[in-house]
Amino acid sequence: MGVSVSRGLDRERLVDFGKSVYSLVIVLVLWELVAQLGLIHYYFLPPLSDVLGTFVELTLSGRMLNAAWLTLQRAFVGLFVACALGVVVGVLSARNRLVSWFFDPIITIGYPVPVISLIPVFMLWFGIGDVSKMVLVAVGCFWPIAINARNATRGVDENLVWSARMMGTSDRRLLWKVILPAAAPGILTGIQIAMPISLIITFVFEMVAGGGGLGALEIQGVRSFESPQVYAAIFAIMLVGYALDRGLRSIRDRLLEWT
Amino acid sequence: LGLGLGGGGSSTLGLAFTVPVENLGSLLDIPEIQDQAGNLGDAYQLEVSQNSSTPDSLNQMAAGEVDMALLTTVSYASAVQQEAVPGNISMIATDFWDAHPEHYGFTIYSKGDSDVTEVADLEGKKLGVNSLGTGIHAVYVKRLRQADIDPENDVQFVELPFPSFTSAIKDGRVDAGIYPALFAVQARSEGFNPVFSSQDTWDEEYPFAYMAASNSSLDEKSDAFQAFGEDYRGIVDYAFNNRDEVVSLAAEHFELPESLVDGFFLTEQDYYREDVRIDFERLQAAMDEMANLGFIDESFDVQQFATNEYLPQGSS
Amino acid sequence: MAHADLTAPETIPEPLQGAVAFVVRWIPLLVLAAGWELVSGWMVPEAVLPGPIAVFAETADLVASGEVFADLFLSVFRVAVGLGASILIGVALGIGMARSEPVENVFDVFLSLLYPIPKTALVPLAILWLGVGTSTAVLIVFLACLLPIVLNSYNAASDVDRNLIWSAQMMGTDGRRLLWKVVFPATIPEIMTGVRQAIPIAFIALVSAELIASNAGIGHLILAAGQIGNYTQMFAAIVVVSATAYAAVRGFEVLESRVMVWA
Amino acid sequence: MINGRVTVSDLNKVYRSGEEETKAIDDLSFEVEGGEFLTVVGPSGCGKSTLLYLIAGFLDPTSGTIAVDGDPISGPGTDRGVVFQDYALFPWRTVEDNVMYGLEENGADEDERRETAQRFIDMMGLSGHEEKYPKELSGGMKQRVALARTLAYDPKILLMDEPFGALDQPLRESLQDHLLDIWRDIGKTVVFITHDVEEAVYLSERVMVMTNQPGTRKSVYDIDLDRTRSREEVITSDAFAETKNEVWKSLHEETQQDTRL
Amino acid sequence: MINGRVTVSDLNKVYRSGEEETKAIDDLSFEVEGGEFLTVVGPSGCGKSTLLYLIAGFLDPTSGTIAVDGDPISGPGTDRGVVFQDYALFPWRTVEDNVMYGLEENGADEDERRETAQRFIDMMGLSGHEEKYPKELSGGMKQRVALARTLAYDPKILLMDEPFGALDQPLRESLQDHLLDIWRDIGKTVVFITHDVEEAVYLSERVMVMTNQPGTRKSVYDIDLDRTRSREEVITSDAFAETKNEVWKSLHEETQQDTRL
Ligand SMILES: Nc1ncnc2c1ncn2[C@@H]1O[C@H](COP(=O)(O)OP(=O)(O)OP(=O)(O)O)[C@@H](O)[C@H]1O
Ligand SMILES: Nc1ncnc2c1ncn2[C@@H]1O[C@H](COP(=O)(O)OP(=O)(O)OP(=O)(O)O)[C@@H](O)[C@H]1O
Ligand SMILES: [Mg+2]
Ligand SMILES: [Mg+2]
Repeated sequence: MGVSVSRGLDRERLVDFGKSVYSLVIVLVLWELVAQLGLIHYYFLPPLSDVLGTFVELTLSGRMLNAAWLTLQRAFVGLFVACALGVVVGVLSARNRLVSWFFDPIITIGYPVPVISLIPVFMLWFGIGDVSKMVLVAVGCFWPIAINARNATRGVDENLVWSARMMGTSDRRLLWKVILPAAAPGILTGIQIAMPISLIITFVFEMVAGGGGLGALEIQGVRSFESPQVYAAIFAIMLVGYALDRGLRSIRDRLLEWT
Repeated sequence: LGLGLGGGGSSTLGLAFTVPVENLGSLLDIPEIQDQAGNLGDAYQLEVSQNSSTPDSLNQMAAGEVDMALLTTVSYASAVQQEAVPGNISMIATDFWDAHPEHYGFTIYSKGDSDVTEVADLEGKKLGVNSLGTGIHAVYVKRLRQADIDPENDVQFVELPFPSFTSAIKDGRVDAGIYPALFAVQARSEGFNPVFSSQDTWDEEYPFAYMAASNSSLDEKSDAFQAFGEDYRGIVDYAFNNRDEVVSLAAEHFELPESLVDGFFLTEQDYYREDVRIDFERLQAAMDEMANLGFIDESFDVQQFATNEYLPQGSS
Repeated sequence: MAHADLTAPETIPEPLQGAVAFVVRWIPLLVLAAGWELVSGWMVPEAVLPGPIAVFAETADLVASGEVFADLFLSVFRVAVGLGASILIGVALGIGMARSEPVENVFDVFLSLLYPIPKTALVPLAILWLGVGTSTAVLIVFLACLLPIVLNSYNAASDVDRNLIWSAQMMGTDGRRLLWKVVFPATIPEIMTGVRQAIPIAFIALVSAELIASNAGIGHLILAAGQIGNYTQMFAAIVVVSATAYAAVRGFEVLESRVMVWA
Repeated sequence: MINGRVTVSDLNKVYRSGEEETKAIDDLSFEVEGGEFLTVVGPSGCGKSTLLYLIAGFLDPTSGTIAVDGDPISGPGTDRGVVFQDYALFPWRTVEDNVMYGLEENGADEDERRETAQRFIDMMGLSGHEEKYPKELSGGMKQRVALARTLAYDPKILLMDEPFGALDQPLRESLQDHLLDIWRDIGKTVVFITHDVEEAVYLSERVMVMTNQPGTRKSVYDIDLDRTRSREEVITSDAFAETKNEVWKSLHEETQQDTRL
Repeated sequence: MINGRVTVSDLNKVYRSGEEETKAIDDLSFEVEGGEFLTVVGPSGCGKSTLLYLIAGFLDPTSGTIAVDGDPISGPGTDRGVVFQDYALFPWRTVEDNVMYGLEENGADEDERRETAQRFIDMMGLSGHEEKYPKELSGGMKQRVALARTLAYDPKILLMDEPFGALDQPLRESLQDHLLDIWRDIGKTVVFITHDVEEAVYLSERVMVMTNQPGTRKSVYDIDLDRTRSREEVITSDAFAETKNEVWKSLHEETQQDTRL
């Protein structure tokens, strides 16, 4: 009996899965058909099979992995620096009047600056190598992280602070024992917001200034009119984005098991 | 957001160029020069725009945003091969030639006191290039191979915009850079060393930059193109006959120092560009070489993708 | 929160307090600008980092001469169209997906695929399809803004308080009217939140598209100025686009507080 | 007009979510006379809200029927109005617009709507607050707007789910008195849910105690108090204390089995 | 050890925010004996929470003093423990870690901490839930963890701000009995705030009624009930009903002036 129940369930799950992806399947099949029949110019839309072929080819030849490694390295180092600075500045400006007085207006003004527009500036200052990309990623990711850390710290329930106080926690220990853990969800949210920004900046920088990486691979596809390479690079970017998003989520789930 | 200028009954031709002054077609962006085009305004209207790279121009052509564009060896070759523009494209005029013995050819410069003085010294160095996979990049690749240096592994290419080459060489971010005519003026005045030039690389001159149009535009607006071809020929003649005036007009219009433009335009420091008609033989040779160097998969018959029929007969 | 004290000393007469608070509030920015002015031309050559005075003079010049407006208006137009379309379509999609399973089944998978892509990676693809120019920029702005708006309206529309819907039903509202009379208004605050999140994203998308491929617009102006080495103008253009983004965010916040008197 | 007799027969309700089934209501039958004030008390989770939402027509019974004046119901209808514990006011509408909502949906014309709304706003002592939004009101005011909104479109039956549960005692008492006044004036059938025994006994003509989950009828008490007297006199009276103790004991028997502790 | 006498003398508290001043407590004096259970009732907004937080040392009085066993307080101290209405558990700590927090901060060693924590967890009937996070607990369980956490580090004085206000009646009653048992066992001074008169009378030895805002002492009632009897017997007794009515009337006089309606 148990068997039949689980089989019934599996079937149900299968049907649900089918419902949720049938539209994608239709579109993919249409893509292949339309491209194979030549209804759309090859350069605009090469058949899906060609794109996948190119993807496999680029991956096997190592170009794709190499590019992905470059991109990830730049995005990660920048994001990491932004996390360190952003969390410190954010938490301090919520807890310390002087820091808050100094940074609040700067954050208000700095946050809406489209950092992407600084790419030419950074090419000028730091050249076009890895450093300028990493620094710009750090600058771009700093704002959301700092703002979220600040707001999360400000929003810590006063009763929690009072609870700790009455049980004998000193001012200094308060930060570690209460403020940081209580603000952790907000801080992580800031990092989650910053992650796609780090990728955006890296990609655009690679497209504009070259130096390898997935962005360069993609724009090279455009420059040499190899549209399958463009699509394949986007597949890779999608996978990278997906993996990073999942990764952050699972870190969050593990770290914030209590939420 | 179609900002059709003028309009009237005549068709509008969209033209995209990349480098001011160096691309002769860019002169058409200057109103005073447009006044010299007799058919313009009657037989056709013209919309001129500037792009940051030739692939951008090709994509604009593919999307139907412009009808013709200035291209260079590799962008033309790969566009034809990949049929990047639906219905493909045809070259309708030459813009300039590279490696002509009596004219400027792409030259690689290093700093005046640098120990990089000849091709062999480039091994293991950082080389400035505007963009990989272009005809300019091909000059490097061809010469390095001749000198037994592997362009993939033995040197490091650094992509930089041309205007920042000089400062990049000066503060050592790259060891050498390849200069087009417009920027070479500055390199010379800084006292940079020429390491090698395309004349050392190619045995013979070859057409490097071209005016190309999409076949569908040529079909739809053939009368307009005919009239444009005549005007284009006329403008080139006008430029040669009134050099000084054109130099100051161009400098003013593109906001460049007049001395800079005067330092090369239509002198022996400029490319060879007297004849805008297409030389099929040399073009075929250039395309074969691009295939040889691996910039395109295989060569093709240029007769099918180039035509002189829009240019008036006779020399200029 | 008790950080008001620093900004409004009580010993000062009241009418002055506001002014003093204002000045005190902006001192940090002045400090920053002074540091910038010092560094420029002293530690770093002025050509590489023009000082704030030069940059603001150039900005004023750009604005006064009207030189920047053609590019600026084009960019603002691109943002407005892209963002506007993403609001219209995003809200419809979000509410539709939340309240109807077939609609959700069709679109969910595409949005999940779009989600992990940094939208600017689609610029080259957009160039293939649409060429270089306004349509590409608009498409990228649209795509980049779509998800925050869809997600916010989807979540809000799924979580509309059951009791609100029941309230309306007991008073005789049903069917599609329910969407219009209850689900949509109940979702407005989150839609606004989505739009507020989307505005800075829209500007990032815009500048990316214009940097990668464009022949006009403020992003192109920045790149072009950088390429010919006119760094003062480049910085001025950055100031202009940042100010525009800032004004857009602020303007929206004002609008939001007007529209949402009830929230 | 025979108004608002509610007949509940052999009612069962089972919640299904995934593989789990929760029996919320078990074979429940009772009747509320037109114009009667019935209170339902019962342990937490025994199915009181479920019962109310079934009568309102928001949920469908698993089996059994609910009839209003003899006609079985099928879905929500304007003959029954619910007052929710959390008010469920439309936050984007002002007090006046909230009160007018039901009239709007039932085709009353502008003037009529405004007039009726004003009458109920006045009745609830809310005049002067017509243009305020719900967020600007205190809990007690919100609850009165909710009551006005439901009364305004004139349902025969009022269904109230712990409407005063979120309010503090003084506010709660004053709204109880207010509700009693209105009920006496306009004569509606009221089904009132609470877990506060004092409230139940003070307000209603009959109290039904429900068993632990799955809920069904445990016992019913007729309340016989002289309601012409003031609150103070009523709640200090012996009769009140006695009935209250009886109901409390009956409820206590059920809650002793409470396992949440 | 003379344990936990709280002396409040001439206490005043004015809140300032911007230009506005709110007088919350007006010239209040009273004393709670060591080991006494005092309940404070009063209309909403009269300053009950303010009073409690002043005693806890979270807020500074505008004037007047608060002394514990004769020593004026200055800030929070481990001699006074607060149980908050919304529990204020550390959500990132398990039940056990929450209960151990105070011991940790006061330098108890690992073994001692664990043992003490376990004792209070058992006392609260929470064994088996040690490894759960607060989000996995019901309201009643959370409130018991909060109580265990505060009792564990052994403050002389328990300050409780409407600790059972968010719970439904059966749960509330069972926690009240639980609290009474513990209080009898371990003998602490308790200051308990509520707005429920029945709760006040049932729990405490003395009830202090406060006036409307700005709050001060209105009246104090000694409660004389035989607490050896069961809840049922206590609350159905005449003495209980009588005291309750007295307190209720006193409070009612204040809330009649309630203007929130
Ligand atoms: N949507 C639902 N899905 C599954 N089970 C439900 C659902 N709603 C309620 N239940 C369950 O049905 C039972 C009755 O719930 P109901 O809300 O009617 O109780 P109640 O008497 O109103 O409780 P309370 O006094 O706490 O408001 C409970 O066991 C509850 O957990
Ligand atoms: N931080 C504050 N700033 C300004 N006024 C405050 C502040 N906290 C409380 N008040 C005001 O002080 C008065 C007393 O508040 P308090 O919270 O002590 O009342 P309470 O008796 O606990 O009320 P309740 O029964 O609603 O919990 C109220 O008028 C309140 O509005
Ligand atoms: Mg309920
Ligand atoms: Mg309080």
